[in-house]
Amino acid sequence: MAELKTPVAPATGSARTTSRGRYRLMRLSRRFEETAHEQFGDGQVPGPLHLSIGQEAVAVGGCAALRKTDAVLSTHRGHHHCLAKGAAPDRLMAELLGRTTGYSRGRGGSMHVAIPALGLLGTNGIVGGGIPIATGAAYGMQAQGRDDVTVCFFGEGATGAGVFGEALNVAALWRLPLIFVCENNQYVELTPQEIHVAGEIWRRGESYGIPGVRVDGNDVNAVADAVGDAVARARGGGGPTLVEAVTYRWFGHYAGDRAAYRDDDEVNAWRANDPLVRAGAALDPAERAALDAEVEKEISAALAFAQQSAVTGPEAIALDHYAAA
Amino acid sequence: MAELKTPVAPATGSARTTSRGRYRLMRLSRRFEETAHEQFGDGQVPGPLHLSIGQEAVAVGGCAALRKTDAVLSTHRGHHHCLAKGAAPDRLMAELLGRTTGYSRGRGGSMHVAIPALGLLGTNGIVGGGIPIATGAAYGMQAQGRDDVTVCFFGEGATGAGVFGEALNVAALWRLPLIFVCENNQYVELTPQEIHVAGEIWRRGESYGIPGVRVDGNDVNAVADAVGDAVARARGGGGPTLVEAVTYRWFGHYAGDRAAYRDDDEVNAWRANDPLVRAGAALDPAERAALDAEVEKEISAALAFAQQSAVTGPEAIALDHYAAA
Amino acid sequence: MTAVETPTRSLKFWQGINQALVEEMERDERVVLVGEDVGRPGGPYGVTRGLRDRFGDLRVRDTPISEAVLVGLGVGGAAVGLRPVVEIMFFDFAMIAMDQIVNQAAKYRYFSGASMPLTIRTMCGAGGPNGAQHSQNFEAWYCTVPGLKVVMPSNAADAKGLLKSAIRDDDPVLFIETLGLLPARREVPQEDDFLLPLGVADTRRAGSDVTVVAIGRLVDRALAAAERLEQEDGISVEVIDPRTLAPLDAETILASVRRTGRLVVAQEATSPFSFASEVFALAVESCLSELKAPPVRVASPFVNVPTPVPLAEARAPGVDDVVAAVRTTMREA
Amino acid sequence: MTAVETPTRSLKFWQGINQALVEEMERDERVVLVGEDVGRPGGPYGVTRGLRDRFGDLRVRDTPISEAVLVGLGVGGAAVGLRPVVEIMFFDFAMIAMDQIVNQAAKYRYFSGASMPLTIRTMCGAGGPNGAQHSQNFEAWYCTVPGLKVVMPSNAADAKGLLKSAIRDDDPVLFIETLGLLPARREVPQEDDFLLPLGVADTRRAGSDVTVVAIGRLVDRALAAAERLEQEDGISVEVIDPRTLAPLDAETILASVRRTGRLVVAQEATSPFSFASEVFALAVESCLSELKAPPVRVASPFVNVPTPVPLAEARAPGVDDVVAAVRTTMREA
Ligand SMILES: Cc1ncc(C[n+]2csc(CCOP(=O)(O)OP(=O)(O)O)c2C)c(N)n1
Ligand SMILES: Cc1ncc(C[n+]2csc(CCOP(=O)(O)OP(=O)(O)O)c2C)c(N)n1
Ligand SMILES: [Mg+2]
Ligand SMILES: [Mg+2]
Repeated sequence: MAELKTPVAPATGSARTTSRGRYRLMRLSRRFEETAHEQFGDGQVPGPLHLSIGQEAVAVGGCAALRKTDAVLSTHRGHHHCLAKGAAPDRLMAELLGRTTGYSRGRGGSMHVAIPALGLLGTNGIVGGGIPIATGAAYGMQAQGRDDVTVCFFGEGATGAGVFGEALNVAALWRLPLIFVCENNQYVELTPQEIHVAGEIWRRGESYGIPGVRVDGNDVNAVADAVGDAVARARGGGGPTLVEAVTYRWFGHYAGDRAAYRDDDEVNAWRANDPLVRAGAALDPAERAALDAEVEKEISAALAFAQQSAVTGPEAIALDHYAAA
Repeated sequence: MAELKTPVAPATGSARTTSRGRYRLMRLSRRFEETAHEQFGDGQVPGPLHLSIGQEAVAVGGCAALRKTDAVLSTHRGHHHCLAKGAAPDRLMAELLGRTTGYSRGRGGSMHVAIPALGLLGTNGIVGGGIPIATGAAYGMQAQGRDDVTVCFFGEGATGAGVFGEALNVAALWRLPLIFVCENNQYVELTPQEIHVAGEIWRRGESYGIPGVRVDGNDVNAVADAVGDAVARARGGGGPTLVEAVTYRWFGHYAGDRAAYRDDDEVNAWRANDPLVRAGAALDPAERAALDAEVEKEISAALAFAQQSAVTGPEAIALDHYAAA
Repeated sequence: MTAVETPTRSLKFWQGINQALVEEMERDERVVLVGEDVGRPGGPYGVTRGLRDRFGDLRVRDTPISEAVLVGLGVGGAAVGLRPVVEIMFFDFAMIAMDQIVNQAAKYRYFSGASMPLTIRTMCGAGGPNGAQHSQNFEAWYCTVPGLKVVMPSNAADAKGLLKSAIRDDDPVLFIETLGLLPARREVPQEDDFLLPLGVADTRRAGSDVTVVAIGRLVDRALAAAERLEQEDGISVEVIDPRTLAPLDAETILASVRRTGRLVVAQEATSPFSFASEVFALAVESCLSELKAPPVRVASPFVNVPTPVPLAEARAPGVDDVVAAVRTTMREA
Repeated sequence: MTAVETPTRSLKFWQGINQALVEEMERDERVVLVGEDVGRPGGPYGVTRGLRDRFGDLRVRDTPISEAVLVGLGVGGAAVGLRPVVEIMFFDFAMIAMDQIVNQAAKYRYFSGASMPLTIRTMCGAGGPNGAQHSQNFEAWYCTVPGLKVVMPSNAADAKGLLKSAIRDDDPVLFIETLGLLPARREVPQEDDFLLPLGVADTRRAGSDVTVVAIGRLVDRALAAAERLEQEDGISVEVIDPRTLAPLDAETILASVRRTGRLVVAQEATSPFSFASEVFALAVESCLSELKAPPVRVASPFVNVPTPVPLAEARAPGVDDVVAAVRTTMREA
């Protein structure tokens, strides 16, 4: 094949492979979203906001083994995936706040972030919309003879979409370097997963010959191990894997949804099982505090960057529809 | 619910439940298609013809336990399903020959036959197109409190379509009275099933909690038993079943396709495993000969009926697009 | 359209929809409602609230995120005797069910001779901060499909009367609601059985100088523009809301254009290959000699819908755009 | 378009496509082809024959019947550095992949700023005994989508030159082939690298009385009609094939209409909300005062495509219909 578009980068290193690194990234995601949530409350987020608070371990663990040239497909609830794949908090915050410095010039908001240079091929407003693209990215890597892989994140609700079955079949047939990571946060918009999912998601690949595993999605190391095994297998030509990471979304479907459809006991039990606290327990408190302080700085800087950037005006609407002639 | 549109009819009786009846229906289908094939060769079939010769046991066994008020969804290769569900050979032949007396006025041909009064909700030109409709028919029966069931026939190629996974999930969740019958005839248009199907089809339902079974699709009684069990379960509220019936298409994808992509040994081995001969073996030769003679008469009459019917002209094109005002 | 003597009540658009559903489900047990979040949650915007409690969860059914099978539930359900109402949350998602809508539902009668009493409800438009994949206006696509009807009401009363008729119609009807209109109020007749016929345009305002054909969210804007033009310029604007896009009531539109000689079409969709294109085509085919000035399209620019509401609103055509378009038609030739 | 000195060869339409694919795959290893039966079988109609043997089964890949993922293979493949050509067997099946085409591929640049060099090839029209679900002409739908380009060649030479350009284009292109044209021959330039630009109409025949804009299978029919009209009526007909429908070369069309004052649009699609509607809209917006007669649409009646070829042909517009339409425009005011 022709030369690669993006040269193969070294693994991203300690940021994702050490306990420190994982904790830090999870903390960054948590604080990023808490900050965005506050901004939303202040009327500063001109778009919908789907918070992943409580689910950080899935993104950080799911990206732990990835290189820059590996691809990730994300969903409507994707800040944590973006940050875990290397998105800059400042530009991401700017996007949420509708600023010209945002990744999509502040026109797209959180469902339309795509940063191809980082291998982040998109959050998505269409449930399941990223699954065919992930299949194509994995095919592209295979066809180019690269040993890169694609990780496709999706919610348990997306398993109801036809593209999921199509993709399992194609990925299995072609032994694509594709890891399906179902982030089962128990709710699908305003209804519980029981309305949406028959049987067991992690077993959906069995009849295609795809290995499946269910992991504790609030344990970043467990997720990293499961996805890491799958990534290693995929890089070696061993084909796809389906990982179901069981977790919980602490907040409503979108910022503003009070989530009255579930009871407090359930929420509280899951809050007590905080993946961030669990990840932090591996660190010594002083180290953790130092990291927290670092993150705080980074988030403040990100917010300041966003706030100091110009609000995107109507002149940006027409840009980026076709290649410049 | 409101009264039923179609009153519940008694089971169709001996036509499908006795060895005689099954053999006769299979013979009818075989001779129907052989006759249609000849007509095609003579340039008398103004549309595509997808022959099911060699697969008759799946249709006859698959419809053995059905009533008139049960529904069947068929495919582009559906003459055998139509006849097994009670379509009149004369009107079906008229449809293939483009005559005004055909089920769709001779405008549709073999991919667009639907006879709602018989519960035949359609052959289909779209691979997988019948699967969502079958799900809806089963839901409609359930919502109306009927104990009718829907049988959805589809090829192994259709398992690659997203709607298959969507339907498995919904059927399992709602315990719909729906029997998925995958007619695996080993080929998908011009390529073997290995290009299309990863793993094992009959196991596709397992992770949804749907029982699955693989049967010898050339043994009409085995198919009838497997589907019959599933029908009984579905009528009793026990939900859906997936049946994979393994069979073979003797001819090309469509009349005119020489099927050069497969070798003669394979074809001959399957021809030696003729489901019609196997069904006939249960009968005494004299009885079989009598049935054959009956079928011959019925087919001759059907052909004569079709040939004596007027060729459909352009005046029919515009009919049946909207309800009369 | 409302007879003078009928008592009315001020309802929001969504309430008109809700009333229509309640009334038709009360009237006919064959009417069922399936869709994502339509049941217990009462719809993502509350349009279907109360229905599940009233009619039970077999008749008001929350589905998985499976739009193709969702429409199939309607097609198959209708084929075995139901009169289903299928809700596709956002119009953008209807694409996922396109085969079931176009190749299956719309062709069922042609293949079988039988009725297909299916209503597909969905919600279009850039009326919220939802972005490029939740705000599109592709109504013109569906108007190209033989066998399908397309309805797009602009207010609570029409929404109610037309939805009731759609549900009783024996052909598949795509019923397009408009997000930006959900909270808009209008007086809605409260007679026993308020039905409006499909395929009949409503002349919302009589006028003699210019015909403005407006749909969806642009109807109110066109009416506001007409007021302004009357006052500021003394221009008499006729505003027609076709309400049903397919089959389109061309007669009403063309009769008006023949009288006024001037035409503006106003829509939220982008301009190329749109509803406006078809109305212009009809006008030039039938009224060329009566046209006093080139018609003008009022539409969104041919770009994606941005997420922030101020940008989405900057992109959407407004009252000013209609005013400017009408003035243009008055200036020309 | 062909320079006089270039050597040409008579090719069938499908051969033009095949040559374009071979040349572009030779030229650029990033070009791959995926689709149902495109590989070993060489396509259901033989269009892709020989490619798999030449380029191997990673670059020419038979897929399962999974149209949504099939287009996704192209979107994702393009995003990681390929320049994929995706084949959707019949245009009717593109509906199943509509979300990937409209919501994903066409919006990728808008979201990311990056290129999306994806070509989607498909085959439209009522050119065979295939019936209502394999013969549809919904090209107008795709012309409403910002970010997408739509090409519809009418002959072997254009097919070749435009497909090569489509593959090199950095935006997603829907490339619509026409079943009824596959065996049609035309002289095709055999120069090293025969490229035709997207977005440029071809005036196939100069004329001064009437402008006929024709697409797909109607181009040859319009040319035949023009000959007949010249001979029988002495009417001078200009025939324009836009070739690219989006972006449409409106200038070429409108300049012609301004000269002739008379317009016919001829297409295989049905009439309402179609390509013809848009051309009429452009004409009445820009050339009202030059129009000497109402334009006329030559299109299929608004009904499904019947399966038997004689009925399908009876439904499709032919040379006679174009002749009649042109005569109508000459008679009228
Ligand atoms: C095709 C499609 N259908 C419906 C929706 C509306 N919708 C947005 S998010 C969502 C729920 C998704 O649930 P899940 O996949 O579990 O992800 P989560 O929100 O829990 O992260 C729905 C139904 C959509 N965006 N796209
Ligand atoms: C959505 C769709 N994609 C592709 C086709 C073209 N096509 C017609 S039949 C067929 C093969 C179907 O194979 P299978 O499901 O195994 O059924 P069989 O022909 O073997 O009976 C294909 C690809 C189609 N009709 N519809
Ligand atoms: Mg979820
Ligand atoms: Mg098969």
